[in-house]
Amino acid sequence: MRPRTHAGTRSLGALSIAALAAGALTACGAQVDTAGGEPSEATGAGCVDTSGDTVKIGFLNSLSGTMAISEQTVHDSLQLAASEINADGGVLGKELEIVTEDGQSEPTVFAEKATKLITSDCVAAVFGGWTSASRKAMLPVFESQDSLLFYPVQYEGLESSPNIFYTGATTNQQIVPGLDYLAEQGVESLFLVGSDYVFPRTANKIINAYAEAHGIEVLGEEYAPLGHTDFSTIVNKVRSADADAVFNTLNGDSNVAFFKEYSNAGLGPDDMPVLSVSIAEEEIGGIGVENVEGQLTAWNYYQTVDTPENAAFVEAFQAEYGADRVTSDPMEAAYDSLYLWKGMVEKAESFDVADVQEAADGVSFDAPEGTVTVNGDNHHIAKTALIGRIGDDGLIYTEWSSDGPIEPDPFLEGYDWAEGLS
Amino acid sequence: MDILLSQLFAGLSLGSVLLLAALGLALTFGQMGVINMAHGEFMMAGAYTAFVVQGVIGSAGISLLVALPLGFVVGGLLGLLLEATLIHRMYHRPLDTLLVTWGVALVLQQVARDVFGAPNVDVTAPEWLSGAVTIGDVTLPKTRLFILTVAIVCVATLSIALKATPLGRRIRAVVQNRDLAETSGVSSRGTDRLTFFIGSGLAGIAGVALTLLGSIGPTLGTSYIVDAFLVVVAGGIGQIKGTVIAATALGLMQAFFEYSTTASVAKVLVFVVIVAFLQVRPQGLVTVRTRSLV
Amino acid sequence: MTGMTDRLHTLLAPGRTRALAGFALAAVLLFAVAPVLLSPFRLSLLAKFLCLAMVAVGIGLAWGRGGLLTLGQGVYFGLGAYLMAMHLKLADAGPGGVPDFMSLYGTGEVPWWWEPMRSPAATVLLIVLVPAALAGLLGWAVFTRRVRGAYFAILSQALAAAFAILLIGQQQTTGGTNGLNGFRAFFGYDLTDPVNQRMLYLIAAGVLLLMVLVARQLMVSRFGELLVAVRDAEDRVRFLGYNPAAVKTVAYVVAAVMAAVGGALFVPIVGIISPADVGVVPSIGFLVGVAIGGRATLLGPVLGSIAVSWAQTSISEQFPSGWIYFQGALFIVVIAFLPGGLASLVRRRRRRDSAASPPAPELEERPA
Amino acid sequence: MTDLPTTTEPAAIEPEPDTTGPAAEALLGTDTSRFRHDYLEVRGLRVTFGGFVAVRDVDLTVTQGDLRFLIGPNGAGKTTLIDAITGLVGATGSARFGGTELLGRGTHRIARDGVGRTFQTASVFEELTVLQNLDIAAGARRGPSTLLRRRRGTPEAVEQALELVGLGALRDTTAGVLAHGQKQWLEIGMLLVQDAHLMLLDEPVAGMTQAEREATGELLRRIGSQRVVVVVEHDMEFLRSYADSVTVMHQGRVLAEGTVAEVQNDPAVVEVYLGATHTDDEEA
Repeated sequence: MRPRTHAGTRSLGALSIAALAAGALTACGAQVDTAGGEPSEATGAGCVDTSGDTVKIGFLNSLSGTMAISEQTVHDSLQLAASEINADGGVLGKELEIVTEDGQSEPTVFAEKATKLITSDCVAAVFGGWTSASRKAMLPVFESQDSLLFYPVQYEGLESSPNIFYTGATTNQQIVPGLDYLAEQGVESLFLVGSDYVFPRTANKIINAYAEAHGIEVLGEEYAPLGHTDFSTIVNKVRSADADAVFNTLNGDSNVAFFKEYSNAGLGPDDMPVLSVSIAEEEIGGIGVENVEGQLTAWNYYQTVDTPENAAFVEAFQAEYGADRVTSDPMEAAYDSLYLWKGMVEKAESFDVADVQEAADGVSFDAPEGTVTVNGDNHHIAKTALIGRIGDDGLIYTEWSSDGPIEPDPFLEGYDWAEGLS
Repeated sequence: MDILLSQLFAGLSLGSVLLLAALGLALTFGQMGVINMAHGEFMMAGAYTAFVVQGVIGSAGISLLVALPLGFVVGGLLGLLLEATLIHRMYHRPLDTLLVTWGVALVLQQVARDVFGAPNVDVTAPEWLSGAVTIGDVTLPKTRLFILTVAIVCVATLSIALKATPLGRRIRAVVQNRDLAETSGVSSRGTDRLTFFIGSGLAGIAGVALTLLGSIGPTLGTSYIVDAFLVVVAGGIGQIKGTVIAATALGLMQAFFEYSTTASVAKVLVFVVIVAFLQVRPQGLVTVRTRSLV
Repeated sequence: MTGMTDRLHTLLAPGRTRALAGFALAAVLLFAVAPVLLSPFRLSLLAKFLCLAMVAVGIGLAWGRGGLLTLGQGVYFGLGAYLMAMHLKLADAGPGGVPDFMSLYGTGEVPWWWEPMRSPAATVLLIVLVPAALAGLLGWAVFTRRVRGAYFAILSQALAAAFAILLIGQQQTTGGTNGLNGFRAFFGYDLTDPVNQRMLYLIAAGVLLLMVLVARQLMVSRFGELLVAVRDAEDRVRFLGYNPAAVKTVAYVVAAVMAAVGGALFVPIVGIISPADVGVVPSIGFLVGVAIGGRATLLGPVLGSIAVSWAQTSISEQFPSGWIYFQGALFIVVIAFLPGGLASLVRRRRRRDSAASPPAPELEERPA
Repeated sequence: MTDLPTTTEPAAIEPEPDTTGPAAEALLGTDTSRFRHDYLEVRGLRVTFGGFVAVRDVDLTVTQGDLRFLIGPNGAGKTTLIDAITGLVGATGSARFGGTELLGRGTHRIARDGVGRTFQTASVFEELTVLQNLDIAAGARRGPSTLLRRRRGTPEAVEQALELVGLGALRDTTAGVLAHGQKQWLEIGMLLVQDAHLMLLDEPVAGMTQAEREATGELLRRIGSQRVVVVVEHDMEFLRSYADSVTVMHQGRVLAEGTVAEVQNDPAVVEVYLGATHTDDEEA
């Protein structure tokens, strides 16, 4: 990994000397040599202090900017989990000390703040991130600093890092079951609508491959720029294609504009159902229940899931943040992530990154969604897929569920039709 | 053929949305030279007004009709406040108004986030606007027809007000020659305030109308502000006519480009067309020639 | 007697020694003090701020001196950054290799316009040439048609919006919203190595100082005087037989190249470039520091930009939403009430003892 | 002078005024023969804004040595005429100077052909010093390498102009703080170093004190003997003192032309001036 540290330093120095005032640099060059003789492995997780009664962990969510809408909710449920754990005696007897940083909805800020949390605050693990861009930006940081990130949102798969635990769904736990469900319902043609970024593009690649293998016709594939607000043209295209169903990977505000247009144009779940993978309970209020009632979603958790753990989770969450608040899949996945980390640490009896990685395999947690288990190979979580239908109260009710938890398969290696996708 | 008509309507409808967003700017930027980046946030304020009104009144059918004039007043008052505190000292620095109002926009967005919460909220469309009118195979959503109507009414009212009322004559007089108007006894301070009030109020109306189409959140305005300015610039300042034509043309272009390519490409293409167009006509579509150094 | 004092004044007072001293002080601070005092994390943060400050130097020249309110510097920053990022991706992939994201999300083939970036020399060249060519073409076209003031500002903003949308839409070749990231090496040197990170900081500091020197030379030269003249009375300059479009284009191109170089260095230091760093909002963000520091001064934009970046990082650590209010308030207060920026406070004091002063910060041209 | 200026041959060049110092001599009197046959010839010039005709079929000839004043009520088209000649607004017809057609060319190219103008509101570069103002005016033909270097010393022409317009002591003063009259002089100085052979001055003495007017008048007279000068002016007393000939414009047309006395007695002119209040349209 570090082929030519010393030579590198000197040559880079020479390079800058060529460009700059030589005197100032020569002085510094010497300094750099002494300071940087040994590249230290220990700048990262090595500085985690576990000697006291507390241990620091970092929460890194966008609390400002466009993504604050979604990420604030994740932050709330992380806080809930942390206070529950602390009330219950902490982790390995140490109280959790939370360091909160704001990702400001910008990937570069996520990278910067992740570095800060790891190297300056010396946290044992970081929880957060939402967009793929923010995760991609943080990944090199966690790998080079050898620290841990718990990422709580369903995503496009095709990734696996020893330093990241993915507690949301990968594609074979959300997209593929969604398609299975539609195929089961006799859907023979699909129209794909998505925002123009990595998740929808990748999801639609998978959908196309699946459709080809299963005799489903894809009648159209449309992308709208993030934040796009005028969907009349796209809805016109959807209408004239007249598919059996629409697979919707739109993100954020665009869903509101899309569904308002969709229902205003007289389309509804009866003539052309829409299966969405980015609309959770949290978003339904903003879209307006009347516009999405009866439409389908694919997730691993709904507020209505009937488990004792969920009842307790919803109750605790609403007690903390208000009875009008709803819980959603990413919030639950974030809540789980803290407990899963706790499980790993307690199994390893150590906060050390390598020990935690070692212990991760098989750690499970009786989550609100049901029991989830960490896959030690790819650091994803075995989860049950749930197809839901949006009710008139704005909550989502399970319509169909997979036969037990699905093992995560981020590269879709277990699916013949997906060959060549990654 | 049907799809052609559908797209034609989609374009006109998008044009009417852009027109609503740009009409107020045509006054404040076109007539007064103030580059108000907070115009989008005034729209947002209008949208939240609709949300609050619905919460108070409850009935969706009436609340929309109440929210429209109320949105005008809310937007207008915000504009008035902005004019009185900041803008009035900056008429000789048009470019600086852009930056100041951008700061105002940032603050207003965060205020909305702190007051109404980060998640988007929804305004229910009234019963009489749900569904669509179908002519042959062409479907025209009623909400879009309504917005088209609102836009037409706003343009008509504004042009009549500018042309036929003493108030409008005062506005035009000050715009055309501030010094002359002042020596003729027109209070330019008062007229400035009034113009800004009306321009910002129109943003409020646009915001209320937009609740029928999209989400209501703190960043509602930012999605429209760049387009709205382009409409005014392409239309040429000083005349409502240019703004109307430019908004319609932009809407149609976006709709047809989007139909034949993708939404992203269409947006880029529209920008390119406008830049190219301004090469041909740097002063926009409709210009009022003055002797001053343009 | 008076002649002597005058000569002394021209030698000493109007900036020459002061500038030299300031420059030396800056060099000492950047090269000697900061690396000792700051932790590696803070140092690479500072390196990032320095990259943003490079954009500010260019804006100070184009906007402060030239009156060109460019709301689209993100485009040039992004061009430089993406060109550099493309090179780093290709270099990581090895000779003939395909960058990881292309095989994951794209066709698995490197598009033709990526190929030149396999060569380090071509990359460095293109980082300067591409933005210069684009700014030159665009500037010349727009300025000869006398698109100016607010029109220019709005056009440049639309350009930034279009550029960001374009980048997002071409995911298979630009990485879309994810942008380009995960670089391992910078011209062959391991980026995770703290020593190399420190060298990157030193390079950024050196390049910034170099840019300040270039900007200073342009400002004190006849061109600089002409630029101010164009800003304040473009038509008057035209009636003297100059083509103001040429003057403006030069300033615009210089600003574009500075932004591009800033972007190019930003990439190895921060480790990522994405459309979120080049669109409308970051483009306006570049102006904050410039306005606050003093747009028409030499060092104002640099110091202002660094101060604002620093404030953003430290304030948002304490109060997440506080930063937004703070930034908004700064913009409002400084521009409305202190258009010359903080530098004008300093100058006001200085003016008493210095007869000849450099051009004071200006107000914008009056509307037509 | 009984001849109408349109038909006058260039008058014999007077010897340099005795008041002239060496600077004026250097700047104004260097090569009189070079400019001997310079004249401005405007034929059928027409400017329209939308449907409104601001300048209508104007013919005008001004020769070197004939200090021409252009008068008329507000909106008569005087400034628009100057705008057209200097390329600021589009026009049809013809305007030739020194054998070159000016119409249809870029403003800065017209300026390089030796046409200079001032503006109603003194427009100097307020942020720059007097010296910098003049230096810029003198430098339109500088190459990039000169431009990118710092100014060292003062170009000779600039030095002479400083002396001529009496701003030598104020050379390092910011132009913005000059008194109004000084700004007007600076503008004239800029025209001189710019080497303009056709000078179009828009109300050069507006707002000046009596003493300043006289000084300006003398200056214009000296310049007028060497270059083609057209002055737009409202001040009748100033006009009577210094004008060689006068052109009266009204509603975009040339109403009358001749010596001061001729024009003053022209009934059409008298009527326009007495009835000026109700024909006074707003500016085009």
